[in-house]
Amino acid sequence: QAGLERFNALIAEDSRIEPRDWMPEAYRKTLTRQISQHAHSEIIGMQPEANWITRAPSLKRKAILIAKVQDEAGHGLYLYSAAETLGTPREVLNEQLLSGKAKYSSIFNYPALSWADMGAIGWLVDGAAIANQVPLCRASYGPYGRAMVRICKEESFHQRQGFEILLELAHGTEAQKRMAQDAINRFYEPALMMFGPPDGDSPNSQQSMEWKIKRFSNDELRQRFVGMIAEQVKVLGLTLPDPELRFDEEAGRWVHKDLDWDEFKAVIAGNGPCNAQRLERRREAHENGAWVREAAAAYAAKKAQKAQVA
Amino acid sequence: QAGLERFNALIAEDSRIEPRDWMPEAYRKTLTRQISQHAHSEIIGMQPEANWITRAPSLKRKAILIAKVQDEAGHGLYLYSAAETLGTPREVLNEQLLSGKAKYSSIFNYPALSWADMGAIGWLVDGAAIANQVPLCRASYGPYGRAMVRICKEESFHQRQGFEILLELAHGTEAQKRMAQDAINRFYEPALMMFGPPDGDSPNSQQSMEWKIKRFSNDELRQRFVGMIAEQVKVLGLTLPDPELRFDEEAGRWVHKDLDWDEFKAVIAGNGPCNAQRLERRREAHENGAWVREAAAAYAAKKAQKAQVA
Amino acid sequence: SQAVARYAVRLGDDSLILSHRLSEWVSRAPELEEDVALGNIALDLLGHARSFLSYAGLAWGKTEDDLAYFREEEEFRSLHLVEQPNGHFGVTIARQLMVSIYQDLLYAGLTGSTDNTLAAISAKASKEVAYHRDHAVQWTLRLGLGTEESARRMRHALEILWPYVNELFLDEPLHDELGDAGVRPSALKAAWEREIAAVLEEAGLEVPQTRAALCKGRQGEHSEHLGYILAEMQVLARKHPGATW
Amino acid sequence: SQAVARYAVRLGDDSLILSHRLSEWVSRAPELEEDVALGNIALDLLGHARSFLSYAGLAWGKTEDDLAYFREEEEFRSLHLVEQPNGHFGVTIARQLMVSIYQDLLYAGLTGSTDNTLAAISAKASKEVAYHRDHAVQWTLRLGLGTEESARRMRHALEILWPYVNELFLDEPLHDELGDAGVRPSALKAAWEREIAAVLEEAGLEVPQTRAALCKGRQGEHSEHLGYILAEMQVLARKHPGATW
Repeated sequence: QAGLERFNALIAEDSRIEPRDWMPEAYRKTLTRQISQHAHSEIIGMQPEANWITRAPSLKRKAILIAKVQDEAGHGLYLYSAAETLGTPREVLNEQLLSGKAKYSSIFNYPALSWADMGAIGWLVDGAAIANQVPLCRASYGPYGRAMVRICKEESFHQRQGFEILLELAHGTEAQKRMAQDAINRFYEPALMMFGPPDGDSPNSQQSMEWKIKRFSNDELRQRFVGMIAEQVKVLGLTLPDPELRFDEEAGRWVHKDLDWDEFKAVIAGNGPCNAQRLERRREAHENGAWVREAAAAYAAKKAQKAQVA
Repeated sequence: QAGLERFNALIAEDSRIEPRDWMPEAYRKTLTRQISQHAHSEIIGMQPEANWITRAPSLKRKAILIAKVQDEAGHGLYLYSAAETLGTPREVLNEQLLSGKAKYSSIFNYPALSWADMGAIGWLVDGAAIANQVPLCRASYGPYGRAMVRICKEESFHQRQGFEILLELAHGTEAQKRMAQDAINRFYEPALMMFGPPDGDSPNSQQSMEWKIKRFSNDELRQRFVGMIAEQVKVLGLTLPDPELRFDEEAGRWVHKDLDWDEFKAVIAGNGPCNAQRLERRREAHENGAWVREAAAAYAAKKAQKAQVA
Repeated sequence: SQAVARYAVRLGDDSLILSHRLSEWVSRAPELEEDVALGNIALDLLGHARSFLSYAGLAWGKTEDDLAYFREEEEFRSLHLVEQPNGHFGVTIARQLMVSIYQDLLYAGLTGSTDNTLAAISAKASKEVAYHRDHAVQWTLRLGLGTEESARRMRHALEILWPYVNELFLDEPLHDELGDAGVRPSALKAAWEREIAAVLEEAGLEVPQTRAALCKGRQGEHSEHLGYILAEMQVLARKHPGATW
Repeated sequence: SQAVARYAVRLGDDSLILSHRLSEWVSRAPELEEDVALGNIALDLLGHARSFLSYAGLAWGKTEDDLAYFREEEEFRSLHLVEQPNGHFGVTIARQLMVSIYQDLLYAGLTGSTDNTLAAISAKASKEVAYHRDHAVQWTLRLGLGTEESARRMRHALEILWPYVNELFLDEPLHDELGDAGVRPSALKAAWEREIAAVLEEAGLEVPQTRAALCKGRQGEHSEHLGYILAEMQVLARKHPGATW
């Protein structure tokens, strides 16, 4: 078991595992699941934002939004590539998404109901994603860690843009302010739940910590994030829908209200307002595009054959 | 040639030819063409109006518009039935429409650009259609004449509704008035051209007159119609875009400006703003509905078989 | 009363939005007879919507058009099911089957409402909805038993719409206020499930197992589709505020 | 000058509306790479539209947003071709092929405009449009030479869009006023026809024979599609007049 020893040594010294290195099957499987879920989330995450592109209220905001959604498609592409280095081809991963076997971030099963949601998604959802992902830049698996570096950079940019949207609304008309507050009210809890179940209820976390894929516990990341947004919301002049939110000086950590984990589980299980819609849209795009992909493949094959003959 | 003699006698005494009667092939052909063109016009004519159903500015107007478009589908159905009594099945007629072989009223190749067009189409287009069709209620072919009686009744109703739309706009805001005048400006000439080319340039008319399918010449009907709308437009407080329009006391008929027959011919030939769109929409509906019609046919066949077995 | 008015808005909005969806079919149906039939149903539903909204408006000094054209998205009270896109003909039929069985039961119940106006509107609507139901049932049989292709499409249609069925039967505090003026949605559930199961069985189709979606249309949180529907429906009226048509 | 501003509106509107159409694809493309590519093109076109409309607005004290969000349909000057619905991917590609060959020639010409701003915007746009053109050409080859199905769809796409090509090359009195500040549309026709014929030939496709449609987009008479596009595009901005975003 020279492989295992070398693997453990690399992990211990905080070095990176690379695609050609030996790795335990469970490590490979865990990473494949995590990276592809992350990729799926980027892809499904395009939908709530695409929903507002054609209605964006200024051309500048429209341009920023298109660029953002495009970045997400780009992230999906890197991440699928990273997952492929672990041996599972993109078509298989895609099939897992379409069949409902693979998960994606549950937050995208909530609808984007107003323009302010473009702000709340950027500020809260991308914010929570970054808080989750920054530690992943040091993830033990090389291609994943490197993909995360690039992605985190772009996500920070998106988060700032989201905050700017809310800031503009918060300084706008009464209707704009209401729109912003309403979006924050709807996205606050789901965003906090993005860090996953409470530590006591998160069975896979321990192993991931040992493998240095994960670096902080769910609750640790969550309270750090909630502290950050508690400060930022003051700049907006808006509020978080959480009367219990406070900094516990003694424990040195932020305390928030109890979250509705029943809803969280229901949404993950498929009962969110948009689960069916999101998957159906993806399936539709895939099916409607089948003839295009077939044509591209046939054309490539013909060209290759011609090149060979010549 | 007892058949021909009887046919001529029936025509001479202003009686009706019925489906089982002998008739000259040319008569059958002319009528099939005319009735099916009329049917196609009803069907294609649904499109410009369907274009405004979902945007109708009041629920009452929306209800009236849906009912009107439905009536048109109904007229299409009667007329196809009348044409079928002459021996050509509906599928064949439909095929002629979709392939671009059969014509339909060229007026529907103009777009319906504003809500006021719902008024102008009702008042001018249905108005011209009625002026054309009232004499057809006495057409020598029985099923056609009878279909026209029913259709004319409904069309008069539609014309009045169109006039009411314009009347409401004409008494409305400045923007509404402008919208109404603009619609009349766009539909005036095309509506006058609905009576067909000038008498000198209408080769088929003579034979149709003899067969008592047609009762008045194109120009005769046209000047009668223009006189009617010249009076009605005063009630609206709007104008017709025709500085030359006047009643010629000596000749006892209305005189209007020269019409752009080059455009007329171009639009008939396929160059109208919407020819391609109208036919494509029809083809799309037909193709998208193929699986539905097949299912209905298969179900009917299964049911019939079951009934036989039982 | 305010409660009755709020209730009438729910009834009106469902019919208004479904009517809008059906009217999108006009001139695009698989055969002319269906242009006529779907147009007819759209027209009936629009009629019901007008009656309910006019009645509701009395409580606030509003007309049917004020309510249809000048409310914001979050003020609408429609169900997510009626907001769903038309999809192919099978999706439209599946939606019609679900809604018309529901409305058939609902209006039958409301015919006995202690509110005379609701009772009268429902009695009239009930007759028309029975025809809608019959139309949807006939097509469900044709598509379910027609060809393999049509059965496949119909199964898929039922599956993608099923998540929105649950919302049809959610009670609200409003129903307590209404008492015998309204019908408690949950009270319709058993009969609805029985009826649709019977139709699907006859059509060789199965009751889908898709999970229910958490929908809050009655609280003004709609599907992502409604915004688009309203943008189109209201565009002209809102460009000319105060105008009459 | 007024003439240059009116001209810039034409250039801006074409790109704005085509960008809108392409952005409808985002999250619906046949593969992720195309979500990225079509999004990129939509973004480039939006950039061009913003430059042209901002410049045009100077003449009337209007911003790009004033022009995009607060003009009425008849004040838009877009071509019917860019307003056409996306259809399937082949229709979108055929439209892109037609428009990007056109814009490629147009901006190459405008790079020499006597109006410095038009020349500068066009020089920048020219580089991006060359990429759009290449993208459309590559896909035309793939679809034309790929499978029987893709060739059939591509032929159909070309046929249904061809009627709107004629309008690209119609001169207006405005072009006389512009002199060497603009490019006369008719002057681009021969090169455009040569180029597209070459691409279609390489792709095993034929130049369609469909008749030209009488289009008056430049006079503000649009296809029936534009009203729907604007209803959606402008809905939010118009609900909050005077707001900033």
